[in-house]
This record gives sequence, structure tokens and C-alpha cells, in this order.
Amino acid sequence: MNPIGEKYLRKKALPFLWCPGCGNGTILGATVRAIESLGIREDVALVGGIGCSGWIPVYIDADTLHSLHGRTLPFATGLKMSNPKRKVIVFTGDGDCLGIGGNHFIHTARRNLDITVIMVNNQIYGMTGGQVAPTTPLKAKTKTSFYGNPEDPFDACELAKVAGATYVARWTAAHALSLSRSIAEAITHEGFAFIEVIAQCPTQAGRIIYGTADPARLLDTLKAQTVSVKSASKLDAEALQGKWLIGTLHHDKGKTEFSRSYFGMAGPRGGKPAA
Amino acid sequence: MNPIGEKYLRKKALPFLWCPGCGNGTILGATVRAIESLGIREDVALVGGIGCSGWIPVYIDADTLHSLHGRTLPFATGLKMSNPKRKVIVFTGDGDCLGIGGNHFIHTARRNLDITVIMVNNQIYGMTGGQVAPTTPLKAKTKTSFYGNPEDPFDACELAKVAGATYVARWTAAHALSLSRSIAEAITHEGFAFIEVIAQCPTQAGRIIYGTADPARLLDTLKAQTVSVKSASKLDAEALQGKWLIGTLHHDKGKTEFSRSYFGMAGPRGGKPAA
Amino acid sequence: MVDIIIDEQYCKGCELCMHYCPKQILKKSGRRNAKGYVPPMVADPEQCSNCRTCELICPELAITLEDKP
Amino acid sequence: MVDIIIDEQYCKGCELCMHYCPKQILKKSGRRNAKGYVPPMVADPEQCSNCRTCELICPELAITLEDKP
Amino acid sequence: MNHEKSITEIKILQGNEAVVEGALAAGCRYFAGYPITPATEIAELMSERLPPLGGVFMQMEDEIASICATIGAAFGGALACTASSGPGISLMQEGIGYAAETEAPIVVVNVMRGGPSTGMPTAAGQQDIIQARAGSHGDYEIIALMPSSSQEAFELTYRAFALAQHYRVPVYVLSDEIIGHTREKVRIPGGLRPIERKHPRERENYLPYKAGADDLLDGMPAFNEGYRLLIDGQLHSEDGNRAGHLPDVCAQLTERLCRKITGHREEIYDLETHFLDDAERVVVCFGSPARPALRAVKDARDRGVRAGYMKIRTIWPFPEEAIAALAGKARTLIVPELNVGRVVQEVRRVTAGRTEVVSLPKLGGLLHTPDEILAELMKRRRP
Amino acid sequence: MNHEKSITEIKILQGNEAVVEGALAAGCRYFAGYPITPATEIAELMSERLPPLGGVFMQMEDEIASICATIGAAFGGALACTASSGPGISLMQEGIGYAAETEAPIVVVNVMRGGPSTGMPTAAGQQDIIQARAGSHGDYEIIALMPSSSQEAFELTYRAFALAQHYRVPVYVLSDEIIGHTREKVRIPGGLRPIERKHPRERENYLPYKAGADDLLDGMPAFNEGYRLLIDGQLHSEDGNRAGHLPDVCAQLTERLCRKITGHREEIYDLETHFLDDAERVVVCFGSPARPALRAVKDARDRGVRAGYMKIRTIWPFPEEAIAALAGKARTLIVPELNVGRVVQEVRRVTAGRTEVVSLPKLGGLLHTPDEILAELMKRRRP
Amino acid sequence: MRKEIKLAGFGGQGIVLMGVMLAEAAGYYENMEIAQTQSYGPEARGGACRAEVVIADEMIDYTKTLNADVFVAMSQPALDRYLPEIDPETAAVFVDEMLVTAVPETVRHLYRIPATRLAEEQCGSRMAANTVMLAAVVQKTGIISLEALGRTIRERLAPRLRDINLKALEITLAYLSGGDTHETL
Amino acid sequence: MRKEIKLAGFGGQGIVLMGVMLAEAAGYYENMEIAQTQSYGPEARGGACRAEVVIADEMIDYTKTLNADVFVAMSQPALDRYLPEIDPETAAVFVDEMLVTAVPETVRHLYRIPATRLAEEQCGSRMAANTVMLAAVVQKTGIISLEALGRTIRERLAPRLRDINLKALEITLAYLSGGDTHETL
Ligand SMILES: Cc1ncc(C[n+]2csc(CCOP(=O)(O)OP(=O)(O)O)c2C)c(N)n1
Ligand SMILES: Cc1ncc(C[n+]2csc(CCOP(=O)(O)OP(=O)(O)O)c2C)c(N)n1
Ligand code: SF4
Ligand code: SF4
Ligand code: SF4
Ligand code: SF4
Ligand code: SF4
Ligand code: SF4
Ligand SMILES: [Mg+2]
Ligand SMILES: [Mg+2]
Repeated sequence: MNPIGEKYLRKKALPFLWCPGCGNGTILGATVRAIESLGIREDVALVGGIGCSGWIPVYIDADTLHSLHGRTLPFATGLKMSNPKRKVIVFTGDGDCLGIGGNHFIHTARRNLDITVIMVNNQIYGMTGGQVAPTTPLKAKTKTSFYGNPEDPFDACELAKVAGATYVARWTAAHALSLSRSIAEAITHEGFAFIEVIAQCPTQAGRIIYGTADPARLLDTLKAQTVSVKSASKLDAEALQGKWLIGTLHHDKGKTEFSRSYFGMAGPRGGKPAA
Repeated sequence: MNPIGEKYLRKKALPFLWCPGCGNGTILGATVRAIESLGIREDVALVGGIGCSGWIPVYIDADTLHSLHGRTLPFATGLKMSNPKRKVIVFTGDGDCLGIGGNHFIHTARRNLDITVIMVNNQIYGMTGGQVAPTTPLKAKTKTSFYGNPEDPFDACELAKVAGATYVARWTAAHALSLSRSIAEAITHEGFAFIEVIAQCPTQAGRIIYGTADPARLLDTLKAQTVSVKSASKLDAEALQGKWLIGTLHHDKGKTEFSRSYFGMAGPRGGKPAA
Repeated sequence: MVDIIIDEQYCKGCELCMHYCPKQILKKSGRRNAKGYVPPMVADPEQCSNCRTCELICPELAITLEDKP
Repeated sequence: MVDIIIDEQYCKGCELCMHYCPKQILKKSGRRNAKGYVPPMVADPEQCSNCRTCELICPELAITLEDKP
Repeated sequence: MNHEKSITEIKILQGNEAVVEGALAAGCRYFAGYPITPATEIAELMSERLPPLGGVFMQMEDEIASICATIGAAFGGALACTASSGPGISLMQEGIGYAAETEAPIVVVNVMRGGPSTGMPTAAGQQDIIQARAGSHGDYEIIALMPSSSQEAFELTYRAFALAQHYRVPVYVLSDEIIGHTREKVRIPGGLRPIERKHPRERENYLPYKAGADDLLDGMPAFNEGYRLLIDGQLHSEDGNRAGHLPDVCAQLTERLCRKITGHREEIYDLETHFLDDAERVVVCFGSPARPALRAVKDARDRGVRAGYMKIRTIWPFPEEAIAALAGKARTLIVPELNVGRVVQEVRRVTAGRTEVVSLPKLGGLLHTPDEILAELMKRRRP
Repeated sequence: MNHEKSITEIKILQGNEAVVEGALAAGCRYFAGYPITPATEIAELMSERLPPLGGVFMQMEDEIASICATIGAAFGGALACTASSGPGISLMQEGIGYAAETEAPIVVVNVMRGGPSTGMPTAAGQQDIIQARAGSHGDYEIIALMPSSSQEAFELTYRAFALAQHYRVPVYVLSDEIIGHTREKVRIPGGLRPIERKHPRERENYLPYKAGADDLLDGMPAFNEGYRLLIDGQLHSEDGNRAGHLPDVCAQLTERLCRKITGHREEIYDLETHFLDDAERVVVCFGSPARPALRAVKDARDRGVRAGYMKIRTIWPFPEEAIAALAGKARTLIVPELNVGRVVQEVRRVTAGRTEVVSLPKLGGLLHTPDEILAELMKRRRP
Repeated sequence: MRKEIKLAGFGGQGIVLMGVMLAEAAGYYENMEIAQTQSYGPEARGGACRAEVVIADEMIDYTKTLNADVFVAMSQPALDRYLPEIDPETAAVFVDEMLVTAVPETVRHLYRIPATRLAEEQCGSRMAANTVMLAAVVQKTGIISLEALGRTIRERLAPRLRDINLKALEITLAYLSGGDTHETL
Repeated sequence: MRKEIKLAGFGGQGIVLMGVMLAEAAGYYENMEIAQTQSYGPEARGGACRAEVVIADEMIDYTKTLNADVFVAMSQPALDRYLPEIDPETAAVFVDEMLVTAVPETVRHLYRIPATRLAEEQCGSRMAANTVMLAAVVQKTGIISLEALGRTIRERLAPRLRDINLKALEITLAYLSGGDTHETL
């Protein structure tokens, strides 16, 4: 086991329940490296959704709340507002965050609450066995889109931005180092920070949507659908059609963060949260 | 009673429960005039949310479902998909649609389901007596933002557009004629059509946020915050800051509508809904 | 020329019609209806431009413009 | 120079490390661990550029790069 | 079931698959759902089976949307259904209350797993039985059926649609992980006809919420059939207009919503009994434990115990009279259930101290073995 | 209540306002809610009162977010609370199950209105009592308190926080529209101290879910106090790690979650009784109807009837022993309630046929008049 | 001693505030037990609005009115709707002279108070009609003391309401002392 | 007659499919009553996976195994985990020769089948190991007929699986007829 794992994992919970080659483990690694780089292990409050991705924080030996499907953000809100000094990091799936949890997502973004949301987009409901998600490509066949998905997917980053998020970035699981740095940046950013990680789910999305259960081939396929923000500026709309932009997509340092405005506005004794 | 009222209202349900000068009655009028102009009274299925605005369809003598708070769109989805020929029109408040109902809103828009959504934005929770809504201006005092609202409001039209709506328009209750025409256009549009109506709520928003319970003064104040799409093109960003754009904001006729793609994709006997 | 008919039974005296009439020909009647509201009265019907603003904005559908023969 | 240590106990044989090693020096070992997975072996450690790709991408945190003294 | 008893086909089906086949046989043409273990296979199979029939399968954004879309489709004219498990069913409670109040005929399948909360996501429980009756706010009654085999999953789902239409009420099928995931033979009965919705007798002056002397409504027209319906979750008058401010109207409607189910309970009951004639010790059971219970009763008979068996297929409305009648005859009632002992309380209530009632709870996602039930049957054997 | 009985202040408060004052006195510093009639005033007053105390009031996007944020704040270290009514409470059921499973100490105020569904939004009911115990899926137990005056709304809300911390359980305050909207005098007791959260005795090797012999956990540390907690809605081992695949661990936890409440019920009970010594006909009541009931009992006494009075302030866990004991003494128990007759079923169950139990339901949002209860007390007067 | 007061009118007339003021006056300044309730919600919007106060010198068991001693109707529909709940023989019935025109003859103790007119004409705002009426009720029935009502207005109303309401109290007393109350017995 | 079969291994080894094929063969082609269950979900991912089949000639009351007649272990952890539930005296225990190395001596009827090896070497895919094992079980125990198993593969498997599984059946029979089954008694 890598020393960062030795240091940060709950040994009793191992091994990870993830399938071989699943992107969640890589994302876990990127996260603990970010936490380590910032030296904030005792300040973090980790919240996981229900789904394969929601298990990431369960393996990290810190204060962890494994919540309900779709409800990470309200739980995170309670944790953050009961002590605005803590660093709240949320791990959620595309189904958890954008499917059942979509309303909390847009509202927490609107409030610009200072939490970091890492959304693992595997384009499918992984844990329940491969059903269509709000991120599944149009026409893709899944276990519940037998004749092809009749729905267009969301662009989660666009949605986050319009809703009010002030830090928005997208990576794939193949960008482990950039991802780790981005997570650190997001944690440091004061406001609602959203990171979408395109991740390979070889067992479900791989087998069902992409016709391959090979993690590396799948991840290569996903990577091939991305364009970095930098190179995007040189491409025309047609070349960008159907591509994911990768990198930091939005970073607004000017908007006041929610807990700050809250404790600022809060009347006579405002500004001071209860001990 | 105006003849359109004589013809279209459920007499037993009168008088309207709305306060004097409330915008909902005007919107009701605009709607029945649109229905009359299209001659589709027997084809409409009306769905209302819970809130003052949700009562609009209850007074209209057609097939009406007065649903649950925030859930108009799923009910509408069931109605539409069980018979795609019917014209489903949804009446919802800013709280109903964007507050508790936000997730259904973005998902139904994403699907581009052919329904018409009329969202009455009075910037407040009217029916429950004046609590903060996701549309309440920043810093505004309401019954539940005693020290001022610490949250930025949503731009509902932007949200609808990013989520996938293919017809998006905004009016105020003072634009009764344009509104009525826009409703007819939205009903005719094949896809998810969203109309936001900025409406005066003299009793709650007026008294609490704007300091006036006079319907006309309030409506004038609201109108003064709008800019028509046409004149907007001539204004710079600063002049547009904090203004509502009025008019048809988005009209995409190219995207396939959900029930069409559904019944198109649906395998061997696809294309034909059950009798 | 049109008749401007106000159904006082439904009027809630909100004054929207009065405020938005471009000709300012709708005025407070001073009368109270059964519910205690003061409906408008038509001060100078000849002036009416038949713009229908009052009819369209009345939240109680209490106003009817009827073409006079 | 680094040591590339693979903790076979945790490895699930996903081959991501092998695929993404720019030097292609991680290969299938052919051995099976207790769970039946085939962990990688380091074919030519001298070639390693210490880029840490394998360490960062391994979903099981099973790879450690250790600087050799 | 209104069909001839001949068997047309034998299929090996998981309980979850049998639910789908039963629903389709009944004429279900609308399903809105959201994946959840251990109910997901129902949605998956629906997504394959419905479209070729011209029906609609929709995976919604959550379970709230699922139940509401299901109700919307029911008023839209379709026989409609949703399925979920614990967490999803809890989210549906507001919608289920709406269906009860508006008398929407829908079927809700709960493939029960162990709770509370995320609980035991892949193991069985029968911990949602009281929730099925009282999980939403306000006074209302529903019907709930509990299959104990794939065969019953098929038959009871079919019947659920018939009951929903007849009583204008949400009907639960309370399956569980064991039933849902066990493959067994299902003998598909011949001559099964789709359930038809009754149209109102009256068209002129039709009042959508005017009940007959039997407390039931006069058929059910769909939207856009010319009736200009008004459906409201607020308590309402017979014409559908809100009546939340009229105490008498509200009181009467609330009472009728309950009475239309409890008052017809003897028509709704469906019990399977064995060896009751001379039984001294009766196992009262439902759902999964009914299988080992039957084995145990037979074994006990083999060992000379006058054991009896009552399987309740219709847990709500509760078969009060039938169980009260048992109390007059048997000395002991044994109630095995996959929870801390919930239905046993109902048995205690209706037997009012007139008989010994033994609770045989089983937790942890496990099913009673026949021997565990047998031990109970033997243990207190009359000396 | 752990305070001296001296009164420091008299205030005229609506029940809803008294709930807020009781909560703040207990040390509540986090409230997440969503407006709903007739509970909205609680949120409104919290939005004014909390910020100056350094506390947090948040209007969330819905009731699901409200309950989840409340639980999050509880684990974050705050005494936290939410309030709603029927439809909102139904939406909270999944969250309430999560709180029960994770042993989150939260207070949920349900200002009950008439149901089902939108029901009677501005009128009172007591139709959510069973839901309070069984509205979420899975086996669990909660505590529920029912005030019958503004004074009790204050006192029971204060106690709700104490019970929630002590038993690590969600505690309901089941108020109703009548209590919520009636202004009455509240005598604020002196020396009321905020409830303090107990810290664990053990710090090294602390196991967050290791219970003592009394089935209760060892205090409650908050997040970021160095304990590295793991909180999970899946059934778990003592260290918090998921155990959904371990039948024994799951069975034991499920049993303990129930037993930690039912097993302590005699400590939790809070009954107010009058004239029981020689009572032949006892009114067993709770919440709003307890007021006209007391009047009726006094009037009956005046007319020579040996009437008695038992007011249950703690409806869950149900005071089984106390009521069973009544059955041994009184000939008739009369149960007035604002529903079709739900708690009366529990009374029947625990009295097991040993006494006559009369249901006195009242629907339509109205409260029993004293005369209606008196009539029942007189009607069956012993000849 | 137990006194029951029922107040009714349109939403927006300040009916509930009348009830609250009465309750607070009795509770805070006369050491009485009180219970005050009201209808509200959609029903209170444009439609009928109702408040009730029970005042007693001992614990109040039943908090709603059973048999009102005083009934105030600020609108005709309010009178029509609630009169059936009142005993016309015993209750003191106060009506707004302008807004309530038809009172059945069965009412034995009727007071016609020009509350809206006085408020409009002499306080410059219809909004004060409720205090005019309340002052009249207190003065005519002695259900609480005028002093307690005055203290309530001074000490418990929001500053922006205080002055106009004190004015209303004053002009009412002046009007009533003028002797021209229309009282039917 | 009631026969109970328990099958266990890693997730991904096709354990459940073995159970289903066995159940369908018995149910559809041998006119038996059957009940087939499995573990699944997160537990079935990488971890232990288990399927059970009960075959009987009359209605099956209890659908789970109580005392397995046949136990198949396709991995060492599977053997270790489920062996305690089996009677080692009576059960026929089949293990994958390559993946299960340590079998306690208490097991009386042990069959070591090189299922994974045969599948890899002769069918070109580990995925066929389950059918190899199933064929061996059927051949050695006669719990159903080989013909029924063949029909099941031909008539009920998806076309893309059919050929490789027929191949697996074939090579297994060839292997077993070669006589080099490692059978310990
Ligand atoms: C209320 C509720 N509904 C449904 C489920 C079942 N469920 C568990 S995980 C999951 C989907 C997870 O998908 P996603 O969020 O994309 O995560 P992934 O497994 O793909 O990482 C679902 C639907 C649940 N646990 N709770
Ligand atoms: C689940 C649920 N939560 C809360 C309520 C209470 N409620 C009724 S209307 C309403 C707000 C309505 O606001 P909006 O949608 O903006 O409509 P408006 O009245 O302003 O037109 C609320 C919160 C409810 N009926 N159901
Ligand atoms: S199902 Fe997909 S997302 Fe879940 S663990 Fe397996 S590979 Fe990862
Ligand atoms: S409260 Fe506002 S929105 Fe509601 S009826 Fe009154 S004015 Fe209209
Ligand atoms: S039609 Fe136009 S001009 Fe005539 S009264 Fe109405 S608003 Fe005035
Ligand atoms: S707009 Fe209508 S309701 Fe308002 S004052 Fe004019 S007529 Fe009356
Ligand atoms: S990436 Fe890790 S788990 Fe995958 S093969 Fe390499 S060492 Fe093994
Ligand atoms: S550090 Fe880089 S070069 Fe070295 S083995 Fe790992 S991936 Fe290959
Ligand atoms: Mg996913
Ligand atoms: Mg609004």
C-alpha cells in the first residue's frame, strides 16, 4: 500500500468495494494527496452520497458522513453552517448529484456556500447495475434504456455555472495529478467549488455503453472525447461539438460566500457563529 | 364578468381567492384567451402547483389537476406521456417551480418534453405569507429573511435554457396581450416551453419587499426593472445589470421533442402510443 | 364606439384598470360593493380608444368592452 | 533512481498502470494473488523516468515509488 | 382473478420479473421509476417490455417524480405502476397520500429490503408493512398484497391492478428481496384479460367525487374525455372543488376514504389456510416466511402436533374477522415476520387477549428456517 | 425539566412561538426549514431570533434539504431542529429514518393539520401520530411528545432537546394547528439551562456506535473534534463501518435501535392524571382534545360520575404499563382524538379486552367540545 | 369568570390584531388567563376573517368560544356567517355601522359603531377602524379596563402603529361620550 | 426428492449464470420444481458471490439451501467462507483446481476440476469456466441430465454465448472421459 494510503485509509474497511480498474480509487488518491498537501486532515468534513462514488470518503480516515442518495449537499450545508471553519468536501455521483440530487445542487451553488463538490461522472448508475443517468449519452443503450436513451445529457459544469458556482473545473480520472491540484485549489477557494471528474466504470458504462470492460481502453475512449480549455480556444464550434472541456472552466473570486454573507447580515451579534 | 370568463370559469369556485390587484387573475385571463384563440379547450390538460399561482387552473373549467407543491412537472409528464396528443399547460409559482420543484424543472427541460410551463414569479412565497423565495432579491427582507436575504436569486430563464428548454420567454403581468400571444406560441411550440411572468403580489412582496401594497405602483416598479430583448441589444452590460429581459428569449425549433424521440425509439412497435 | 361594462360583483377595487387606462377615463366610483370594495366608474366613455388594456389587465375578469352597434 | 513497489495484496490487476506507463516497463506478472488477480511486474526498472503516473493512477493505491538512496 | 384457470405457459421467473408479467397481463402501460436495489429489475424489464406494447417506461429523476408521474398517467388514462424499495418508498409518501386523497388507481411495488435507512441494501425485510398503511400524513387507507412466491408475485400484481381500479385506491404489492430475486416456475393462467377501467354511468352532471351507497365512485373517466375533471389534493366536494374550509365535507370525505377500504375488507381478503379445522397452534404468516412456515406446519403435523396454517395475502385491510375467529378456536397463534414484530401487534389487538399470541421475529436479512418455526410449534406443545 | 420551578417571566405566546422559545432555551442554535401552513411561524420567528444568538436559520429549498441539513448540523455539533406539517413531514421520512439509524439527536416539530394530502391546510388534525412512529421504512423507534397548550409547547420542546441528546434519537414534537395558533400565557421557568451534549468518556479507541448495557451510546463528539467519525445510514458495526452483509451485526443494531427507546419507556413517560383513584370512566387523551377533556371530566365529577383523566404527553414510546394498569381499575376508557381513531387501537391492544374502550374521533378540523366528551362520560354511566 | 369574545370581518381589517390586543391587555395588564385564536390562510384573504378571545380568572380548559358574550362584526358577510353561532338573546353584538346594514331583529343587544367612518374621517385611515371598534367594545362592555387597552397600545404595538391607534382610542371615547351611539335593546 | 446445490466464487465468474442454467435445465426440460437464488450487489463485486439452486419433484416450501448436496467453490475465499455451512461428510464438493488450493481434509467427496484452465486453454476464455464446472457437476452427480444442460445452452443462452458454452460442454466431457479427474474420497 502506498504510504499515503497507509496514512489516510481506514484499514478495516479495505479492500475497496470497487471493481478492478474503476476510476473511484484514483480519485480517492487524488483527494487524499490534496488534503495532505494542504495539511488539513483534522479540519475536513467528508460527505459521501449513495453510489459507488459515494464510497470514496468512507475509506478515508477522517470525519466522514455517508449520507443518503442525492442528499449530500444539504448534509454538507448543515455541517458547514454549524461550524464555518471546517472544510467540507462532498463526493457524489452523476446520478446522485444531477439525478435525484439536482435541486440541492443548483441551490447550494446559488448560495455559493463554501464547500467542494467532487462529482464522479461515469455516465451511468454504477452501483445499481447500469441504468440510464442524466449524463448518459443520447441514444446509448443501458439497462433501462433498452431501445436507446431518448434524453439529452446535462452539461454539469454549465449548470453549476449558471446556478451560481464560483469555481468550476472538469478532469478525467486519467488526469490524476491535475485533478489533485484542482481539488486543493477548490478547497482553498472560498465559495461553491464544483469539480466534475469523467471516470471509467468498466463494469457498467464500459460494458453496456462502450462495449469494453477494459479499464484502460475505456479511459482512453473517454479522454479522446475531451479538449483542454486552452486548445479549445483554437477550435471552432464544430470541432468542439460533443466534446468535454477539460481544465478550470470558471473561477470567480469576487462573489461573496454564503456563510460570510450570512454571518455578516445576521443582525446585532452577527459575524460570530455560536461556539 | 367578461364573456371569456363566463365561458371558461368554474362558477362554483368563484370568487378567486386572490387578493385585490394580484397578478394571477390577469395571467389567468391571458391563458384562457390563448386557449380560446387556439380552439383547444377540450385538448388541454391543466396542472397547477401549490401556491397562489397554482390556483389559476383550478378556476378554469377544463381538465385540471391541482397537484402537490413543487411536483407539477412529474404529474404533467404522466399526463403528457399517457396521451401525447393532449396539450399540457402547467401553472407554477417561483417557489413551486424553482424552490422545491427545481429538480423536476431542469429534468423536464432537459428532456424537452412538449409541455407549456407558466411560472408566476412574484419573488416570494405568497400563499404561505411572505417568506423568502429563490427569486427574492439579495438583501431583501421577508418574513424568513429578517436581516436581509443572504442569497442571490436564480435567473429562471437562463436556468431553463441551459437545462434544455427550447422555448423561453419572459413577461410581466402588465404585458397582458403579449403574454397571451406568447402562451399561444408556447402551446404551439413542440418542446419544453417556459414562460416566466413577473407578477405583482401586493399583499406579500409588495408590502414586505417593496414597501407598497398598491398593485399598480408595485407593477410599475417591477416593469421599471425590465428591458425588452430588442432594446437590450443597444444597451451595455452595466445598463442591463439587475434587469429582467422581456420577450422571447430563446426559441429552438430544431431539437427533437421527448415524446417524439420516445415513441420513435421504442423498438418494434414504436411510434404508436397505446390507445 | 364601445360600451365599457364593469361587473361590480366581482370587482375587488384594485385600481389596476384605472391606473393603466391610457385615457385615464376610469375613476373610483366611490360606491362600495357587497364585499366592501370600490369599483371603478367610466368617467368619459367617449374618450375610450378601445385599447382593451383595462379588459386584459383586470385580474377579476370584471371588465367587458362591448362594441356598440 | 526509484524503487517501484507493488503491493500485490491490494492489486486488482486492472492494468491501468501498465497501460499508462509512458515507458511501458510495467508488464503482467502472470502470478495470481489470493483473489485471483494478476498484478504487474516491473520489467525494466532502470528505464523508469519516475513520472509517478503509475502511482497516481493506481485505483488501489497499490503502487509506491520509493527513492533509492 | 377473472380468468379461466387453465395454464397457457410456464415460465421461470424471478419475483421481480413475475411482477412485470403480472402488470403487463393486467394491462399496465405506464411505468415511471428510479433504480434501487432490490427492485431495479422491475424497471429494467419494463424498459424492455413496455415500448413494443406501445406503453411508456420512464426513468424519472427520482422517486418523487416517479410516483407523481404514475399518478399523472393514471388520470391521463393509463393503468400505471411504479416500483421501489425502502428509501424510495419513503420518498414517495407524500405522493401516495395524494393518490389516496384523489382516489388515483395506481400500483406501487415495494420490494422490501432491510432497514432502517440504507439498512441492508441487498437483504430482505418485512419492515415496511406499517409504513404502507400509515407512512403518509393524514387519515387514509390503502390495500396491500404480499406475495410469497413468484407465482403469487404474478397473480397478486395482476389483482393489484384490478383492486386499484375497482376501489380507486393506491395498491401496494409488498414483495421483498427474497421473493424478488428467487427464480421459480410461474404458471401463467389462461384467458387473463386486461383490467378495464369502468366509465361513469352518468355523463351529464357527472360529479367526479360523488360516491354510491357502497362508498365507491362512479367509474373513472380520463382527462380529455369531455368531463372537465377537477382533481385536487385538498379535501373537496363531490364536484372536486376544494372544501378545506368546510368541516362537514372534509369529515365525510375523510371517513369515506377509510371506509371504502375497511368497509369492504371481507371482499378484499385473500387467505390461504391449511389444517385449520382442528388446529390448536396456528402459524399466521405472510410473504417470504409463509414458505418455511408451511413446511414447518406439515412437519409438525407429521409429529402429531395439531398445527394450522393461515397465509395472509392481503395484509391491508387487515383480515380482522378471520383472525379474531381463529382466536376462538386455536390456543396459540405464532406470527413469524422479518421485522422486530409489527404485524403481531395487530394480531394481538384483534384477538383481544383471547388467545396466546407468539411473536417470531427474524432480523438481519435472513429468512426463518422451517426448523425455527417448527421449534416454536413443538416447544409449547400441549402436555 | 432540570430547572428550578420559579417563574422568571410570563409571555403571551402562540404555540408556535412557544416552540421557538423552548428550543432556544434548550440551546437550539440551528434551524433549517421550509414554509408550510400551519408551522411557518416557527421558521419566521427562528429567522429573527437565531442570528443575534450566533445561531443559524436557513430556509432550504425543500423539506428534504431541511431535515438533512438539520442532521448535518447535529453531527456538526449544534443542537438542531426543523419544523413542518403533513406534506413536509411526509417528505422528511427518508431523512428521519436516517436520523434514527445514525442516532442523530434532532428535534422535528410537526404542527399537524388535516390530511390526507393537501387536506385541510388551515385546520387541525392528529392524523400523523402513527406516521411519526412508522413513516419511514425499516424498524426503528422514535420519541414523540404532544403538547396541549402553549405552556406545554414550550416545556415539551425544551424536553425534546434533552431527550434527543440523551437517547441519541430524533424526537418529534407533535403539535397541531390549534396549539400552534392559540395565544396563551406561558410561564417561563427560572434557571433553565441549555442542554449540554455529553462528550464520550473514552477518547482513545473510541467506538462511535458501541453501546453500554443500557443500550445507549457513549456521548456524542462532533465532527472535527479529533475522533475521525464514520457515520453511515447503512447498518454498521460499532466502529461505524458498514455491515449490511453481516446478519448478526445488523440484527443486533436493529434491535438495539428499538430497545433503546421502548426499553426505557418508563423513564420517558410523562403523564398528567387527575381523579384516577376511584375513577370508573377515564378519558385517555393527548394534545388539543386534552383541554376540553379536562373540562368534561370536571363537569362529570360535578354531576356525580366517577370520571378520571389521563393526559399522555409522551405518545411514543406508548405508555403501555400505565394504560394497562388503568384497564385493571376503570371500566371504560374514552379516547378522544382528531382522527378516525388511531391511538385508540393502541389502547385496545394494551388493554387486551380487559376493559371497554370507546373511540371518540373528531374530523373536519374541529376540536371536541367539552359537552361532546361529557356526553360520552354520562351516556354509559353505570346504572 | 369566563368571557368569550368573537370578532369577525374581512381579511385586511385588522380583526386578528383586535383579538391580540384584547388578549394582551387582559393577560398582561389585568392578570387574567387568556386564549386567543383566529382563522387565517386562504380563507382570510378577501373572505371572512375571524378571531376569538377567551378571558377567564382561572386556567382555561377550552380555548375556543362556546357561547360568545360579545360578538363584533365588521362586515355584512361576517355577520351573516357567524350570527348563527351566537345566542342573539344574550350576546352583545357590535357592528360597523357603514359595512353592516342588515341585522336580524332577533339580536337583542346591538351596538352600531361607525368605526370605519370615524377611522377614515378622523384618523385619516380605514386601518384604524379596528381600534375604534375595540375601544367601543371595551367602553360599552367593560370586559377589560380602558386603561389596560391604552397600555397595550402604548407598550405593545410597533411604534409606527402606536400614534394612530392612540388617536383612534381618543376619538372613540369622545364620540361615545357624545352620546350618539345607536344602541338597540 | 429435493436436491440442493450451492455455487460460490468471485463476482464476474458467472456464478449466478451457473445457477440459472441449472435451474432452467431442471425446470424447463426435466419437469422439476426449482428455486434459484443468489447474493449480489456490492457484495458481489470483487468479493464473494454465491448462487443456490433447489430442485425438487414437488412444490418447494423452503427456497434456500438448508443442507447442500452439492457445493461448488470457484475460489479459495468462497470455499473458506461457505464450507462451514456445508456438511463435509455428505456434500459433493467441486473446486476449481487452480483457484482453490487448500481444502480441509474433512471434505469426504471432493472433485478438483481444472475449470479455469480448461476454459482458458481450450475455449480461449476464462469466461467459460463456469460452464466447464457445471458440465462436470452434472456429469459427476447426475443431478440433471446432460441433455437438459445441452438444451439449456442451445435454447436459452444469448446467441453470442451459445457457441463458446457448447464448446465448454464438449471439452469438459472429453476431459472427464479421459479419466483424469482428481477425485478424492
Ligand atoms: C432514495 C434512493 N433511491 C435510490 C437508491 C438506489 N441507488 C443507490 S446508488 C444509485 C445510483 C448511483 O449512481 P451514481 O450516483 O451515478 O453513482 P455511481 O454508482 O455511478 O458512482 C441508486 C439509484 C437509493 N439508495 N436511495
Ligand atoms: C411539501 C409542501 N411544502 C410546503 C407547502 C406549503 N406551501 C404552500 S404554497 C407555498 C409557497 C408558494 O410559493 P410560490 O410557489 O412562489 O407560489 P405563490 O403563492 O407565491 O404564487 C408553500 C411553501 C406545501 N403545501 N407542501
Ligand atoms: S460499477 Fe462502475 S463505478 Fe461502480 S465500482 Fe464498478 S466500475 Fe466502479
Ligand atoms: S398573497 Fe400575493 S400572490 Fe397570493 S393572492 Fe395575495 S397578492 Fe396574489
Ligand atoms: S379600453 Fe383602453 S381607453 Fe378604453 S377604458 Fe379601457 S383602458 Fe381606457
Ligand atoms: S381592474 Fe378589475 S378588479 Fe381592479 S378595480 Fe378595475 S374592475 Fe375592479
Ligand atoms: S493499477 Fe494498481 S490495481 Fe491496477 S494493475 Fe496496476 S497495481 Fe494493480
Ligand atoms: S513512474 Fe512512470 S515510468 Fe516509472 S513505472 Fe511508473 S509510470 Fe512507468
Ligand atoms: Mg454514476
Ligand atoms: Mg411566489
